[in-house]
Amino acid sequence: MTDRTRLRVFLVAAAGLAVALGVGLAGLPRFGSPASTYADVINALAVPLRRSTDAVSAVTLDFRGIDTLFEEFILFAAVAGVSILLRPLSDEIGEMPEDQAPDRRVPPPSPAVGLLGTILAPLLVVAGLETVTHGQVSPGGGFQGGVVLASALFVVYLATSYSRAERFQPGGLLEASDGAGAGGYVIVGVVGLLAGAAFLSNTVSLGQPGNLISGGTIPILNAVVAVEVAGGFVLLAKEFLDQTAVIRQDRGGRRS
Amino acid sequence: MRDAVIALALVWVAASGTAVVLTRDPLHQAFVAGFFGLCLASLYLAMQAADVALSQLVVGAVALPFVILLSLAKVRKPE
Amino acid sequence: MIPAVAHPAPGTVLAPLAVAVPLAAAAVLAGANQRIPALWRDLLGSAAAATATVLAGVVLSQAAHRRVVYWFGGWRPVHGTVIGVDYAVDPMGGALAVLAGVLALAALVYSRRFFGETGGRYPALVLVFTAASIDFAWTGDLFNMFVAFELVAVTGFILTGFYAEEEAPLQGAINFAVLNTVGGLVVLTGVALLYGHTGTLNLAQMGQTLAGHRPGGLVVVAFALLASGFLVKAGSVPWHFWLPDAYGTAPAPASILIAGVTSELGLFGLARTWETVFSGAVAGSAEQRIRLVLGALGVLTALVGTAMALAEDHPRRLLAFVVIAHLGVYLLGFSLLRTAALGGVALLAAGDGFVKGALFLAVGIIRRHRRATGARALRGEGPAITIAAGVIVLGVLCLSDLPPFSSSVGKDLLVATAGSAGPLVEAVIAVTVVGSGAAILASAVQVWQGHAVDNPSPSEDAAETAAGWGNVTLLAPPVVLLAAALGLGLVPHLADHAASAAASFADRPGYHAAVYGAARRAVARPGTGGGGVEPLVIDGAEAAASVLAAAALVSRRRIAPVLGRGTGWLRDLHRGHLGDQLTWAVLGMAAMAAASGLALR
Amino acid sequence: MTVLAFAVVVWLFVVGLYGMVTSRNLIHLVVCLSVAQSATDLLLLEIGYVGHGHAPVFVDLPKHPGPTVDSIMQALSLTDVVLGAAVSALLLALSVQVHKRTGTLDPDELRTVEPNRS
Repeated sequence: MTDRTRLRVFLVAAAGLAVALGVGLAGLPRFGSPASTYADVINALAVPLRRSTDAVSAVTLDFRGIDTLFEEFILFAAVAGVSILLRPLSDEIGEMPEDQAPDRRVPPPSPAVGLLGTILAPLLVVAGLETVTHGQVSPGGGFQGGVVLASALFVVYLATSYSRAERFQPGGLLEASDGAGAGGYVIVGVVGLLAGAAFLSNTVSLGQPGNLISGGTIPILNAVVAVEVAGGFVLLAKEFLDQTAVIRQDRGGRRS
Repeated sequence: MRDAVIALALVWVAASGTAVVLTRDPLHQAFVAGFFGLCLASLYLAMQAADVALSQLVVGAVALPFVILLSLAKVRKPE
Repeated sequence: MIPAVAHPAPGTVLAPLAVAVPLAAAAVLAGANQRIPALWRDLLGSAAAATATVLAGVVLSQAAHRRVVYWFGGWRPVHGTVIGVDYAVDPMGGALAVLAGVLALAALVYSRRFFGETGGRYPALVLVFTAASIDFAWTGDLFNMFVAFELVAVTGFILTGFYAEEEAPLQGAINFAVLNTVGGLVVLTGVALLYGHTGTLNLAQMGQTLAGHRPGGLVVVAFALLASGFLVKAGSVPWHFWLPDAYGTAPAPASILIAGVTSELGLFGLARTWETVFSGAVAGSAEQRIRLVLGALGVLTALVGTAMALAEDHPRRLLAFVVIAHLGVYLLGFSLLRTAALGGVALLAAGDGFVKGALFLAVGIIRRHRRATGARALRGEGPAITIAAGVIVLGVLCLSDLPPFSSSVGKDLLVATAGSAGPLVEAVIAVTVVGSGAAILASAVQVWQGHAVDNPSPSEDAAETAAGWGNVTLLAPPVVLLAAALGLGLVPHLADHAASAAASFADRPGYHAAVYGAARRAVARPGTGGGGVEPLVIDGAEAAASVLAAAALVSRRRIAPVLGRGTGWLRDLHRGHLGDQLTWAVLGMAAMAAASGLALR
Repeated sequence: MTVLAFAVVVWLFVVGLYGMVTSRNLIHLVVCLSVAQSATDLLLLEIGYVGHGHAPVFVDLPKHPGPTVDSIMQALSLTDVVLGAAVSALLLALSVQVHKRTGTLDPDELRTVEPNRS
């Protein structure tokens, strides 16, 4: 199709789809009216049965924990996939771009960056841990906290050692953390089985609502998710960052 | 009052979403997309979805633009 | 109203393990990556896939007597409101899980040590794909189905783009990813609409809420969205464009997963939501009309797939079009909306799934061998090549629905239940079978003679020849897969089993009762006629016609211009332009919504 | 209000698709996909929204706090956000590789999954 034809056909099709969506959405209850008893039941059960004052955490990590197990494996697959797709390929060599200028020396990390890192990283770690550990009490949880922790790790990485990347290769550790987090979720599920209950049953003592130690397996799952997400996101960013240092040689030896 | 805030945020989201699509230069788009993520997060907050707002914030306004910028850094490197 | 967090019945514990084992193994494989020796990686991966397959097989045998219902976290329904997520395994879903497990095992054995440079990540992705497929086939929850749908797509397109040194696999992966993600968004929109309407995500409760009410605009649109989303994955026209781009470029072991499992999952998703959610709300006349819509789509898909298979030179793209053509036949069979026909479709899909896997692997062996020896022609090149060629010929016969392969039983069942539509179904199947069989045979002959255009990329070559070609682990998977298709056909009373599995699949009240814990035996098995001499004659004629047509195709120089003129515009549509593919997809969704509106209201 | 809320969902979805179809750059296309994706997140939350309801967080609240917004839809939306991030990252990785191989990101120039690679 030419650009023009494609645009025309698309506009007709999109108009049709929009009308269809409109018809469908028109059948929904008015915006702002309660939709389901399912939600009412969950909202009513979260605190008494799960001692989790954040009902959303109770849903994602307990009532519908199996969804989140697969969600974690989507992240896990994405991290593995990015590593596979951005691996050093047979026709590529890894060099820092600076290496191409023979008289240029790699500058050490500037004191300013280092200082920023030393101030920022602990703050981010505290914020991340706070978000992870309070998942069952207040909004936040393993995913959000994990990303914050990842950015803390990344700040450290950038501030101290990326330009001396050869010396510090945390890849294996990050992989292990990614795998351990994802596998940990499965293990928590299997522990339920071993306790004679169902897969992903909340078999740990529940504690008091609002308390840091409450919700049974919910904080444990938040922790394993955080371990996975933190490792996975740093690994992901590292793979992309490494790409700037990868040079491809085509078959004629030309570099790009 | 809350309805007015939500309505305003909805309009903002629609406008900034459109801007993301219409910004054809990927570098500019990365920043507009970050702003769009911010708008979405505030809309979610106004709709009492703090958990989702937090996720949207870390993904849409931080992680995604960051990865886009890294990709662009690779792609834009002079041949 | 404190719900009992009940302990599950003994014996049902296997259902979650079938998913947990491959996932746990995947976490270990990717987490430890290079730190496990290659041999142990291969063993762990294969053992996990084998365990999942065996567990799925046991669950299938349990489900044959009575649906296996499993509540995650022990959350049973409270006063009719479902609060957790369940697996509700019936024989159909159980069989699909076994198929996924067997194909994953074959892929892992075949690709032993190929992908050393990526360490444990490649087998990990195959295992995650398997677990997601099993979850999709078993889950009783619509949102959980969506999550599994996405995970299947994500792992699928990563495996497709594996040869990242080359342009074509990358584009195949991008088209796969974008189209399937849009399909996923559409499915999720459908899920959201149904939740807003029924207040639940559980398939059984949803079906119960909708039953007996004439479907309103919302339900119609939700059906159209779910159907188009699932058909994107299945690869029905006009959502099929990503499929040849992906299969044509993926590594052979990944192709068999995508070809043998993904299409089936898409169709399964459509059938599952139709039978458990929507069918109760549809009256007789509306059912007639939706039958027409789906049937027309099936015929169109079968014809486009066959025509493109005939016009295609590239062996693996050709196989992809054969997959599309067969999907069209399955869709046509499903559109009859009769339980016995559904059983026939299941048998066809299972048999074809094994055979298509065997074909992809056999083509892979021949290609690899030709690269390794540098030989142009393959005549007299040793036992490995002869076996691979034998697999291709037998495979084509099997795809021709000849007895004693299982697809023959399936086809007869399908035609027998089609009623007045019988001749049409028979004709479409005949065209598909003859056309695709001829295309594969002709292509195999060309590969054999060294004329084929399918030159493996250097990188692919380096990866795949490293393992050595004469290896047992290379030859065993295609042979075993073919034997599985044959063995399935020899199971006594196969047609009856399939029909009863389909009856249980389509039994909406029974499904609901099982999910809600009411004891209920499997429904009575409907008797099936069929067999006799006449189908045998037709099948034989079809196989013969395939061979003749293949002979004609091989002397291509004479008919190629004719074929080229006839299908030139069609080939133009399949150039792999992402914008075009998206436009067609959106157009298809709008058309599906309009057609559903006309049919169901 | 109802019309506005749902219209924004349809608009975001269609505009995202429009951007993808007309895109001349894969990275731009990926971001447009994430716009269409956010339409579904928004729809889930709108369905779960309860007017004057408070968030489903029960810290420091009286025993019967009145209407609460739907926690299920928030959980689903949360899952979808994570999922979208994963898909975007993968597509960006694919785009980076495509650019390395071909020197372009324009889908128009990439229309070569050639039927004939002879």
